[in-house]
Amino acid sequence: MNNLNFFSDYLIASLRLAVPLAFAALGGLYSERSGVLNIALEGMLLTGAFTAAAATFYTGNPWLGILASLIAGGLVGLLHAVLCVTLRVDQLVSGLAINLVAAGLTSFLARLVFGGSSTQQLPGIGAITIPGLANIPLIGPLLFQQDFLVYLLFILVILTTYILFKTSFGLTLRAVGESPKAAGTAGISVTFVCYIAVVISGCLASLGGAYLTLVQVRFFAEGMSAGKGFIAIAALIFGRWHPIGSALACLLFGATEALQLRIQALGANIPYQFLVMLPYAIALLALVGLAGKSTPPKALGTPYFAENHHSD
Amino acid sequence: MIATNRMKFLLPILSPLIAITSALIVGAILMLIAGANPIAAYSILFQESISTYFGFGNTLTKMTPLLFASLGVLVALRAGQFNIGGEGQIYLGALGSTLIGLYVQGLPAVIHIPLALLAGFFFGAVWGWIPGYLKAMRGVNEVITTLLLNYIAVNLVSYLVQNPLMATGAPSPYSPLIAKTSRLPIILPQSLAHAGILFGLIAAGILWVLLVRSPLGYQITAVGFNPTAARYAHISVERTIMLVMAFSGGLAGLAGSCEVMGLKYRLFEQVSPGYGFDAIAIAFLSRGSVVGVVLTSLFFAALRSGANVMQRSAGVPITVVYAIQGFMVLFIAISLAVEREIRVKTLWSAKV
Amino acid sequence: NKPTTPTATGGTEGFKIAIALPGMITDKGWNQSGYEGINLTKQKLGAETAYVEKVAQADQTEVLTDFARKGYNLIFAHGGQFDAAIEQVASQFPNTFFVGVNGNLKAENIASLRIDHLQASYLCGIIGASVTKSNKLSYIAGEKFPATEGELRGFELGAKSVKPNIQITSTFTGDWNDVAKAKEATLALISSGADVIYQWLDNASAAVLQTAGEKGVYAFGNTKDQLDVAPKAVLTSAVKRLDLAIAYIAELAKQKQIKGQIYTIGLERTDILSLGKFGGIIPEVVKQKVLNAKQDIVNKKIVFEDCKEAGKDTRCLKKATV
Amino acid sequence: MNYLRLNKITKCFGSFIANDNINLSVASGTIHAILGENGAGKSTLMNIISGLYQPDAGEIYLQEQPIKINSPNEAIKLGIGMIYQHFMLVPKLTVTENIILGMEKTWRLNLQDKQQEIAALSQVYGLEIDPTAKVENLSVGAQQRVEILKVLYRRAKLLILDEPTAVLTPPEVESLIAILRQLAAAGNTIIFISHKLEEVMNLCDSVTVLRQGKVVATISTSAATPQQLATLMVGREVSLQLNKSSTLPGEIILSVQNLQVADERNIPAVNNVSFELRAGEILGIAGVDGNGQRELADAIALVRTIKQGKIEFTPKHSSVGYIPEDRQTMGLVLQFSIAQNLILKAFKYLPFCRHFLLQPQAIVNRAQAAMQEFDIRANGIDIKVSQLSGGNQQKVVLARELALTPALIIAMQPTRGLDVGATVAVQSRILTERDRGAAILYISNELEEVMAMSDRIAVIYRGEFLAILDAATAKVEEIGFLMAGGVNQ
Ligand SMILES: Nc1ncnc2c1ncn2[C@@H]1O[C@H](COP(=O)(O)OP(=O)(O)OP(=O)(O)O)[C@@H](O)[C@H]1O
Ligand SMILES: Nc1ncnc2c1ncn2[C@@H]1O[C@H](COP(=O)(O)OP(=O)(O)OP(=O)(O)O)[C@@H](O)[C@H]1O
Ligand SMILES: [Mg+2]
Ligand SMILES: [Mg+2]
Repeated sequence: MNNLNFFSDYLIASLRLAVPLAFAALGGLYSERSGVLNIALEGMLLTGAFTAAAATFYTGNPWLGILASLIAGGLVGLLHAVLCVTLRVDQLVSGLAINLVAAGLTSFLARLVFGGSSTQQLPGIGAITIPGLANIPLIGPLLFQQDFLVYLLFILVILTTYILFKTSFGLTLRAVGESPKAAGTAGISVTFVCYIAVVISGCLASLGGAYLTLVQVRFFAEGMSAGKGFIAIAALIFGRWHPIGSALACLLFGATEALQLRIQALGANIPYQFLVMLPYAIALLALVGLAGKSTPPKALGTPYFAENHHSD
Repeated sequence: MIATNRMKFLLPILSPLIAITSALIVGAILMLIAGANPIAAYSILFQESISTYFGFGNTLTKMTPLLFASLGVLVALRAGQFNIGGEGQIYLGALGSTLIGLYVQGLPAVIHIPLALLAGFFFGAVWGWIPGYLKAMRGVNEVITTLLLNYIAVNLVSYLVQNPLMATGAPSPYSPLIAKTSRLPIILPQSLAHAGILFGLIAAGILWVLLVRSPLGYQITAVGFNPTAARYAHISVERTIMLVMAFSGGLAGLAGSCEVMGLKYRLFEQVSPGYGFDAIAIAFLSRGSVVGVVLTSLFFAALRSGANVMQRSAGVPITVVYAIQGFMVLFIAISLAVEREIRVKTLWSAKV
Repeated sequence: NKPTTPTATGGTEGFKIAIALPGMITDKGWNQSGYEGINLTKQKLGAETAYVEKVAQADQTEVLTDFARKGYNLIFAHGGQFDAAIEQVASQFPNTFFVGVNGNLKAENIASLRIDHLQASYLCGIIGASVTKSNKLSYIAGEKFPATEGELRGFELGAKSVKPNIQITSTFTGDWNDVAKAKEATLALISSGADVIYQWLDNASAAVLQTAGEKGVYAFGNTKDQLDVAPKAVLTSAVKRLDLAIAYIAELAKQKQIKGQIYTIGLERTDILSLGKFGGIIPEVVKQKVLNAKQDIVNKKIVFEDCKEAGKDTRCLKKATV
Repeated sequence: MNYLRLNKITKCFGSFIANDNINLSVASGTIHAILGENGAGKSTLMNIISGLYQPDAGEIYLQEQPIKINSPNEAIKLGIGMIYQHFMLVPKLTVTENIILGMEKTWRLNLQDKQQEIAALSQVYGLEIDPTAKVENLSVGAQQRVEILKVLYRRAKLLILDEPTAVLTPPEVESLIAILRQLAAAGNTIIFISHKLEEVMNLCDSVTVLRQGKVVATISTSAATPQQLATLMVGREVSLQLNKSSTLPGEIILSVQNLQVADERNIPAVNNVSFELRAGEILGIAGVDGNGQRELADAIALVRTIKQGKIEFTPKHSSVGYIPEDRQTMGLVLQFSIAQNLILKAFKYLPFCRHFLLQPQAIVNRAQAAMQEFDIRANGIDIKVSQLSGGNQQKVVLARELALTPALIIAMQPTRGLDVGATVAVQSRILTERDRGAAILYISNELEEVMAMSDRIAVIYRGEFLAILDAATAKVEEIGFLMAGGVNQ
């Protein structure tokens, strides 16, 4: 067994496991930075996974699959926005309800769409190798021999950081999430900003789903999001609602998951349940160790009424 | 004026009815697509969840864990804490009661049952206290810690029932039967409905008194509304949060206890099929009211048990059942929001 | 408007069969095979059937009771995890027959239907050990319970019968639904040097086989003949026709021949437990060796006995050398 | 020419009419004051002009053109800028970010450029500010400057300032007044709301008085006296005079030695403070906001741990009444009713709690008595305090804190934002407590108030007492000089 290869494999696996989480966490970031709680990430991931698979299945073109998942995710985001922002439904309940509906509908439709051929391998999107750079040991395969969605993720993490802190949209977004009232009196349409943010949130989270079905597994299975949306929320909080922090938190989850799978693979004599819980335990310890005081955007979870004096 | 008054009266009944009907209509469409008969399905749903003896028994059985867990969420919410960890606390509670049921023998039921319940409460409380402590003393966000502790609890119980606690010869990981004296009696003969629901209702009653009539409830509510003002009034916010989180976890733990002591009589791998998450929806839909929680958990239980029967007896695919449940929650949440809006508007226009 | 008279004989007319499944009927594995079984009985016996999928453990008792109360004569509970609930329910319904698939119970009205997973995985172990280059085999499943442990044990015994020092590792993902994690687990196994993988993963099995194909290692199909999923990677499949097994038990029940016993079905019922098509790379010698071993098992020249090893109950190989 | 004219503006909240048929004209280039008691409807009216609220009836004319203002954004476009009573700043953002918020039309923010622009703007108007500072770290005075800059940055022609001076120190008020004059001279029109009649008389050209949502008078300030305005506001004769009797201080109640206290960020906020306070004595603490007053008050009230030094009460365990700086976040649970707020400190004890249960009757009795005694105006004891006006909220705090006849009272900014009537009511009540024999620590950044109330005055600067003076002989100039950090000669 080649140690370098093993290690390089490990890094790549960590990244692969982190990618869907990071897309979802990044999605959650837009929504929550605008003050709208997003427990619906799980449902959005699942929707993205299903629509990407279904569209690819019909058309044979994974790019259309990605497009479809973006649209579907955006629509789920729109639904969440209508519920939370316009109808002022409790944001937590809205998210939970969307998760339930998504779980039911995607399974229902999957049985209609895929029928007997549900595990037939879909045409995926292949890796794009960046010549030269890809040959660097360790780093090369990790960073320069990935598929489109991973590059997109790298770009999105940086872009989101830039947008959030260097653009007027980002400034608006942060202001709305911190103090919608102040933002409103400064001439910003709080409702509009929340809508945009939550729709973006749906699009990004569903890209995470598309990654699952078009890159990682290459077919759709019912319930395949398997709690990743919740882990993404944990990562988002852990990363203190910062794009890079959240992405790193996802990477921590990915890395411990990959690690525990490797410990099992190497035949360590530890009951597997303890290994399966490792990522969560490590996250918990890290949170405690870092004295992880993580304050959410101030207006998170509270609907905005323009004509209200005190938020009670 | 009269019209608005009647409106005010009808609204709380009308709006959930509209919501439920809409969800059922969406469900009917899905059923038709899937080739099932919606009318047959719905009559079964209704009959089996409320109007038949055994169906009602099933509903009560489901209501027990939902009630306990959502009371737990509710208490935490009162103090401004989001306890997403009901699931894990249920597992721990189940474990606690199992240990007493298995390893303490020879007690009369009047002692054994309370002792086992107490153990369940205690185990759940510990699992709730940890995030409470971290939040109060270290400022760690409780949403994430309770969430992470869920996964740890589930795997911990899985390990235990597969190794030290596994019954000999079992083809699947579960513990031996707990002592007869630690089992909750059946309250509707022949059905599955056990005394857990009575304990649940008693707990709801106690909680109501605690929250509405006791100084502790006042203190919890004050901390939930405005921790700064509470601190200025010499209330220990930290202690209150830890106490409430432990209490919240303890209540969820009792949900697990009842599953073990009243339903399965042993510890098993999948103690909760998501009761902890349903509980969050229940508590939020009830808007902090204990009575609301009792009614909403009854509704959720009826839905869950009725939905199971729809699948069994009318061939409705589980996927449709899930979708209907989702739409129910969604539409009820919407109806509550719309109702609130209407109420505010009529109130405002009433005297202009 | 005739009053319905309860038929004490329970004639063939009103024969009703139900099955409770722990997972989704579309999982291409365990649950789907149970679902297909019940459909088969409907076709073959004209029985009235019903099924429930995704039965949570908390709902098992309710589901079984409800089926029994609704007058189902034969109820399959598809998975060992139902045993506890069967035990709880069966005594209340003496006229209903309960069958625990993979279970371990027998009583007046309880039977268990078991596929001897270990026999097939033993054969796969022989093949695996014969083709491995790294001398490292692995087993992967969603959860650890006696059936998966049994299968792992058979795989190990088979492999060690060829190469006593071969290394076998196992991975459990802890979640049958998490297809992506299952695939990562496979990659982790491959990266740690394993080049033959035996999987029991239902939904995720296709992903495992495809991955093996991509990475140039070998794998076994499970439950269904999965050679077509990844023709280059799949060595063969442990084909378990649970549908036929269920139909077989149903037929016994209908003919009132079913007994409260454990029905263990092994390789002797070629229609139910067998190896699937062989992949192209298996040398003829190995094929022959496997077929011989299979014959030995059928002829009881090779038996697997209960035994203790390292303090744990398991099963050991006993060759009846004549 | 009228720059702004309101015609029959009406606004209701539910059944409550906050603005009733309001007519108002503001001439171009003038400074127009709006006066009225707490809850008279001033802020509501201004929120209508700034687009935050929509009127139920009536029209708005800007330069005699009828306009509709559907959102704050439209108001901004029309050149209307408002400085809200409760600041509309985002604490987590920097000064620059707050100022340009909502104005930036380009995608990329060029913060560096913007910072320079804002530095230049602040220079022009003499509003000293660090453009890169986070707003949450600024003193209220500085936050006020940010609000003004925000309006100026938007090139507002009509400026509305809702109680801008409530949180400013005297020098800051001076400079604000200078700026407003300068702006008016440059042709801007200004609406100015304040409860301080002196300021209104001093700054404004004309004044409109509101009472219970209605306009009761519009007059020119040159033709009015403060007494007359107060009478118009309240609807009856009011005394603006405080009756402070002279008493002899009794025994020492509080003794503080070498006190050192840190703030939230663990930076020392109070240093080496020592003093004694006697029964029947008011020690005023004058100082610019943010010089350690809050930390000092918190420490003495035992809600903040001290780093060093000693705080001694005689008699031991004597009760302390604390009126904290911010009634809405520290003093009250806004979602609680008046009755519930009144027992916030005593709910565990008799008579409110007996046999482990709260005693509703005792609570009701207490609330009714308190509403009577403190003249808390509300529709009953079950009204949420969030629905009370600031003055009445303050009276609830007062009623609770004085309930146990405390030996020591700490009052921090107790009249901030209150109307004249409420101010006098609160101050007289505190004087009554002094006469009863309570020792009182009176903290305020309004110099005149401190001078009027205190027997001795301590000046706090950067967490230290620069001097403790006798109120009878102290000079305003001297204290003002010390408050700015000057050293006593
Ligand atoms: N959002 C609201 N909802 C309901 N009622 C309101 C609301 N805002 C104000 N009110 C009512 O309108 C009245 C006028 O309030 P407003 O804020 O205009 O008073 P104000 O004159 O600015 O008082 P102050 O001097 O204390 O600032 C209040 O007494 C209150 O009852
Ligand atoms: N949701 C509401 N319902 C009813 N009245 C309200 C509501 N929100 C605010 N008010 C009332 O509006 C009035 C003005 O509120 P505001 O916050 O301006 O208080 P205030 O009297 O100016 O006190 P301060 O200036 O000290 O904060 C108060 O009487 C307040 O109680
Ligand atoms: Mg006001
Ligand atoms: Mg005010």
